[in-house]
Amino acid sequence: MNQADTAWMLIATALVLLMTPALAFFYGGLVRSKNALNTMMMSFISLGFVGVLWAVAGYSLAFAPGNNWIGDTSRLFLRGVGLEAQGTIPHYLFMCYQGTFAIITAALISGAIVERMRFSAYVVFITLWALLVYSPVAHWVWGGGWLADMGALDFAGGTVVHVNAGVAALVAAICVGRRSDYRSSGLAPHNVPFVLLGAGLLWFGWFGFNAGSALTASPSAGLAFTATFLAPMGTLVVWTLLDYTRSGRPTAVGAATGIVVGLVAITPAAGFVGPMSAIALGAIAAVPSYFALQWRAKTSLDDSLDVVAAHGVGGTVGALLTGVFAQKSLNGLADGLLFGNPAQLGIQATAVGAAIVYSGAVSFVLLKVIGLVIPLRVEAADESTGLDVTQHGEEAYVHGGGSSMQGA
Amino acid sequence: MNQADTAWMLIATALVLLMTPALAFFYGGLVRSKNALNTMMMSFISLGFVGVLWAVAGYSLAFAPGNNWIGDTSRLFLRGVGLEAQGTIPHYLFMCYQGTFAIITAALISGAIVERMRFSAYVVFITLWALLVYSPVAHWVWGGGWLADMGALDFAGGTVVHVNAGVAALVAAICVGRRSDYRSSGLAPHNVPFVLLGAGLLWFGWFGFNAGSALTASPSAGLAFTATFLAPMGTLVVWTLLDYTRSGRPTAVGAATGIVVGLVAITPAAGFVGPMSAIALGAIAAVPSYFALQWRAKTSLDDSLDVVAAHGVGGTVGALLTGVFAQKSLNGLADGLLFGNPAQLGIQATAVGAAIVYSGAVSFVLLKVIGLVIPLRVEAADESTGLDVTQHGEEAYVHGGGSSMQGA
Amino acid sequence: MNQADTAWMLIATALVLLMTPALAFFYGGLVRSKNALNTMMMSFISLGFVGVLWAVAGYSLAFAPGNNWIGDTSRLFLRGVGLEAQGTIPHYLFMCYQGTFAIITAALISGAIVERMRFSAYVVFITLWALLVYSPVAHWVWGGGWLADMGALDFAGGTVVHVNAGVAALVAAICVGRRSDYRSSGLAPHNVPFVLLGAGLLWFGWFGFNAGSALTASPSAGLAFTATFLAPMGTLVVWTLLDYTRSGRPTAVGAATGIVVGLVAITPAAGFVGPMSAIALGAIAAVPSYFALQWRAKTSLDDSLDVVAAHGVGGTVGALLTGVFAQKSLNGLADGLLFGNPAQLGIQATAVGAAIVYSGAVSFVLLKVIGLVIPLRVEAADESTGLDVTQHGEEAYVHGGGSSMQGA
Amino acid sequence: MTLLKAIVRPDKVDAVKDALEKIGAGGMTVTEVRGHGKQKGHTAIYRGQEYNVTLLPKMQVEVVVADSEADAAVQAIIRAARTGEIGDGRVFAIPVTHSYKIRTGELDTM
Amino acid sequence: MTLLKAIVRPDKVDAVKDALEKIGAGGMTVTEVRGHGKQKGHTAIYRGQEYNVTLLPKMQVEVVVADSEADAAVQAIIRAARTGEIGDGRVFAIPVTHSYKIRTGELDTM
Amino acid sequence: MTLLKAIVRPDKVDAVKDALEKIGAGGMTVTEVRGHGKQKGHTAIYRGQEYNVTLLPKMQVEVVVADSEADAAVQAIIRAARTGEIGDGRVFAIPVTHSYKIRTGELDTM
Ligand SMILES: Nc1ncnc2c1ncn2[C@@H]1O[C@H](COP(=O)(O)OP(=O)(O)O)[C@@H](O)[C@H]1O
Ligand SMILES: Nc1ncnc2c1ncn2[C@@H]1O[C@H](COP(=O)(O)OP(=O)(O)O)[C@@H](O)[C@H]1O
Ligand SMILES: Nc1ncnc2c1ncn2[C@@H]1O[C@H](COP(=O)(O)OP(=O)(O)O)[C@@H](O)[C@H]1O
Repeated sequence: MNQADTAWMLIATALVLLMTPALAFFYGGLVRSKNALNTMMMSFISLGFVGVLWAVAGYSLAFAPGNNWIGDTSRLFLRGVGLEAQGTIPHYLFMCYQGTFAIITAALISGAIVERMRFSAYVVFITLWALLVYSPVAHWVWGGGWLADMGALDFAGGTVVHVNAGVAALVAAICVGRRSDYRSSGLAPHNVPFVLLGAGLLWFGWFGFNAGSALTASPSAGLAFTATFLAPMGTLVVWTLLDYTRSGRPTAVGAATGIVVGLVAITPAAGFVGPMSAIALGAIAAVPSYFALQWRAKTSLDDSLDVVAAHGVGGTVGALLTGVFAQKSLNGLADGLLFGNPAQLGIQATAVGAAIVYSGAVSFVLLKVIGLVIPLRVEAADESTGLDVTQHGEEAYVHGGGSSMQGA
Repeated sequence: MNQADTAWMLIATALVLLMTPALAFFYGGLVRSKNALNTMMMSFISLGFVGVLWAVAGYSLAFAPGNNWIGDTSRLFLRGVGLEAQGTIPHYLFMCYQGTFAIITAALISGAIVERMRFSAYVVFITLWALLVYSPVAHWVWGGGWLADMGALDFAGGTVVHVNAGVAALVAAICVGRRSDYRSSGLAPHNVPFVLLGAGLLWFGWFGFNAGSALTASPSAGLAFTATFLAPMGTLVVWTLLDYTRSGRPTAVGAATGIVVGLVAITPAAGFVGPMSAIALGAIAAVPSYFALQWRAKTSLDDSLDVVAAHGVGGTVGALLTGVFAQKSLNGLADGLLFGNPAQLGIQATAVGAAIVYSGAVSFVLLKVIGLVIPLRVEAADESTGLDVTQHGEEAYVHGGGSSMQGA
Repeated sequence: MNQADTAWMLIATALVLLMTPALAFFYGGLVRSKNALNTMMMSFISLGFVGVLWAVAGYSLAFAPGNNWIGDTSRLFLRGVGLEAQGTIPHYLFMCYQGTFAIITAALISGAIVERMRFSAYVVFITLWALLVYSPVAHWVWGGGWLADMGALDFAGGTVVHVNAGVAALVAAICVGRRSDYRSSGLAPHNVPFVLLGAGLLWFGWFGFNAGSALTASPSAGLAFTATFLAPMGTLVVWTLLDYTRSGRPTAVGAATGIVVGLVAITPAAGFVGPMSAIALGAIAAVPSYFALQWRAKTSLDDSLDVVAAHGVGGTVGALLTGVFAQKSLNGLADGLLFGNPAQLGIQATAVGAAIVYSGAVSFVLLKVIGLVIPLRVEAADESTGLDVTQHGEEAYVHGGGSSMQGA
Repeated sequence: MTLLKAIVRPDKVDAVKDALEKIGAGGMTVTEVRGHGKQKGHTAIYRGQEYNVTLLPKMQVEVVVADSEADAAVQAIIRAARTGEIGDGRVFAIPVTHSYKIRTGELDTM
Repeated sequence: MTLLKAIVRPDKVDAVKDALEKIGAGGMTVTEVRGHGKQKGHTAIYRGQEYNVTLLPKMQVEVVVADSEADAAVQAIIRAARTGEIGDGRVFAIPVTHSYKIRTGELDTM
Repeated sequence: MTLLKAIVRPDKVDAVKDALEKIGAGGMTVTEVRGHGKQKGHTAIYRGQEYNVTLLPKMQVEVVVADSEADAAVQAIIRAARTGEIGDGRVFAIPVTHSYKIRTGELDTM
């Protein structure tokens, strides 16, 4: 047991937990006010259902020894998880840290289907998804599974978290279908300051996500921290300049999105690349996500908050660039293309491909099966009224002293 | 002096400090917009008056040796408090950490009397309350007082903080009286996203509150962290299901409230119980608070933001369940009922009872005395206009460019 | 390398990074809603341009050996900055930590020129300013420059950060000129809760700023933490009482401002003074800033969000009072006036004076030169419409489902 | 028909709504407004300066009624919204020539 | 001239705007309102209590047109805003005696 | 009596209020609205797509005056709100048949 590592991982875990409420604001600000609470609840609820199931079963499937494909049931209900050290920190704490990842990964998906998915169907979906998709994929990479064996580099979850969630988001957007007023009206964000608040808190929390993935208060954590610090700065600069070049007016939603894309892209690479590589990686990653987002908006795919462009594309680009910029002299594991090891790029591509296929297929089946029992969408009239009132019985903002209400 | 412990307690103290602004948002979002700033100020002001008085006198009364009932005056103005270690961290830091508890405990009370209490009377009340109620009760449990001697378990303040504040809130709601439009109109929250923001930041800060109460970066802190992680998840699940069962629509205010209730309930137990017990404790605690809240709303008791249901009931349930779920193999101190020591439950009940009687009685006297000098309520016309304008000369939100204002 | 120090500095760096989004909310809430995003973007954009330039060149100019006046180019592009220890933490991390200071210092300036400065001119200005003003001044004090040699005490940047930014703000307010409707209409804050949120998060982050400046998890960090904890409490109490005395109504904007002023004032002193001195320093510092702010509002100087009164005056008062309250027995460096060393006050005044002259002169030249290429102000019509729409193509808040928009 | 445009205190909307329902008025439309009349306004304090806030929050209740019911509706509103203090507001009666139900497209004869 | 005051569903404003533009109406003014008519409202749940929210979000579109165009404008609004469900709203026609353009100061003859 | 309904630029409300006070108008009611007329609107950019925002923020000032004062009030409003640029807005004059003071319940004769 190392006390300094414990100190760092205590706060790192808290930081990652905070990312889920932060996501609620990032997403919640982007929707119309009649759906603000529903969108926020889609993040918050993951803290409940996915969190409890993680302790009960998810952790065991992801991190118990098992085989190359999945953990086993030896740690169901946290049997055998105690105060003893896992690595250099208390095993309990390790379990919590990993749980925060499952929670936010599931919540990320919601951005694709806000403003029309039925809340109960959504809750069932992400809960099962966390168990059946997240846990196995996490096992492949971090639990001693086949991708780890193969030498795939994924420092903090480019593949496990972002590609994984991005693909599920794509499938969900298709299965749930587009909003009935998609492309017919403006659909402008109702509260952009909330989007900025979300982005700011996400960045803050992401230091726990990436630098915490070192699991120690070590130079490796410092390296991952530095990459998490610099990469989004590079993305923000490029994103702003793209906005400026195209319209003369760099947007705040763009700045927030750019920051998140930079964070996504650096996630797999954080502890493996040097600081100048981090800036370059962040800067490069801005371009495909920027144009993916523009292009998507012209299609009929209503990935409402662009989870695919930000997390799917950003995560894929990050995972591949990890195979370009990785530097054995820094990480002790493997070099990337730029440092003479082109094979790494192939391994990275394989990992991404595996996540795409598995997450895509299982997400699709899950949604189809759930759809048999619970309609995935709300009624058309409820969609038009807004999901806050119809799914939660609340309005986000009430003015004039609630003068429209009377006790039942 | 232990550096790792110091590192952890530096950030833990900052986390607990953040809880008071977080509370400002949790409470501020729940009131009507004409009272938003007043409600928020009721939390913020505690950072000033209670904070300064803590350094001047409160710390000494709570933590200087003294006797079984109260500390002494040997540490007035922080005499003898310096860079030396208190436990394994700098004494200064220990003093700050404990100060954050006094500040937020006092601020918690405000939820019971928002939208009608006079700000000056409130400030006088909580400042004196922190000195005359909080400090002694803290001494009983953590300063070497009689409850500590008796073996009462209160890891991070279920009794000292939550029962204590909950009872004071009850007394304050009664003494100040109900809002003039209580039960006659909707009284809907004006900004539910703020409530969620508050809940999210409170959870984040609560890791400092509970895991920080280990005062070390140790397995014990890891255990407390884990409980603080899992218990609110259990509460959130149960609360949501209760909402769903009753109306088919799980509310966001309910989710935020559920999280807070789970955090309250696990507070006394955090470092004493295992993770599955934590989930169970959180899940169980949802029920009494949920129904207390429903029942209260039908009574004439205008505990406006349900401090009693959340903190009074939640804290009591948590303190008692600590006597059920505590596990000597984890905490080295005592077992609870489930582990063969039913006596602990009695001790816990005694501690809760003592806090109820003392806090209730002194709060009542304090309010009555203050009421002789300063009217506890604002004028009826000011209540109708709103306390932001009448108590603070401000409006929370101004649209249309402040076009209604002219320089005097 | 010290792991506990590393753990503390990881989180301290994240805390300071969070201060820039926090500032966005503190400032953003104070302006009118038509300029909310522009104001927030003025903080966020610093995270991009100033951040990247810091890694590329700023760090080298500030912290590479160089001479008494400025660093050298040996660390351009972070050459020679690696995983090795700088002090007791990874050099990379040290570089990030210092970068957060450059970022927020540049962003602070924006408060003086919001609601009328052209965004592109602003971005160019603060980016160059960070390189040409911030880096040298940081070198003088922390990079082994002449002020360090002289014995100037500036624990966490009273002079480097606050006086420096305050003077640049004054110059910028003059060069850009006043808002066209300054003093003709109310100019009320559009969202005071955001101001409080900003103040709360700033305080939280400031623990990283001040206690992190110890660069170790040591008693010195604990001392700085304690000062950062107590000083704003003193300021908040005095500010509230001043408000109360003058109008009977303590304002929320005042409380938020008081907290920030207290934090500014304690910044140079944090690791050098005892806790009772910290309260006194905070309490004293309230007075000049309070009245500077009142007086300024009656002049024709449109320092819109009072950067000069809060940071310029507060920073100066703090730097001077450091020369009064410093205590060698606590900091091992030097005593202040109160402890028998009046000379220190002179040294402090010299440091402040140097920053005023240098920052004032270079800021002025920079703005004049930029103004030759890009007009510093937006068009009058754009100012009247608001900068969100005209500079960023967005509105902060859209109600009624964006019903006013149609796809192009 | 007549449009009654009533400017009332924000906390009187519920009472006005109930009063109108009691006399059988079919519907109403409510808008947040700010107003200024005899009522003085209050001083606000921003960054240490006092400002005179002259436009105070009010709610505007609009209801279209048959001409024959206008008087009763006015009285109902006044009874429900009155406190007797300055700032109680006004009711303006404005002629309406036609009223259509969008749902059916028909002219409404109330 | 006639002021048409239409209360419509929030998601129908764009359609109404387009329809009015098509028939050449020169301008319009839109206000967020809350309304109550045949439509029942919904129940809201706050802290476990159910409340009946009777005033639902609507948008008010106001357009001043020449008397001769009033009928066409009413029909355009109705066609664009109708769903056939309860809650579609109303159009009220109110006489306007004068209309001025502030920019030129001239009486507007539409 | 006449209801003057003026749609003005948001930053002209104070000037209009002062102008109306100067000529002795007894009160006014202000509403946030969005409007569309000759003024083109602006383009907004959300997630990389340009949108045409055609409804721009305006303020609506409503004031009821005696018929004899209507002309003076209209002129006062126009003078205070005019910039000469497109987007200055309109003043509509609408007949008011009765006005009641809620505080006293009396018919108001202005
Ligand atoms: N002449 C007017 N035109 C338009 N609105 C008015 C007029 N007079 C009063 N009002 C509205 O009525 C509200 C209350 O009027 P006020 O004179 O303050 O109250 P009271 O009539 O009770 O003295 C004002 O805030 C304003 O919104
Ligand atoms: N008599 C009325 N006076 C003013 N507004 C009305 C009146 N009747 C209806 N409204 C407005 O029209 C909206 C829709 O009316 P409602 O009766 O619910 O729909 P529908 O007419 O389609 O049944 C209401 O919410 C209200 O704003
Ligand atoms: N026919 C109309 N009906 C209702 N409101 C109108 C009408 N014409 C203009 N307006 C209102 O007046 C505002 C300004 O009109 P606009 O034509 O842009 O300015 P200008 O008349 O100065 O060219 C519009 O935004 C709208 O709110």
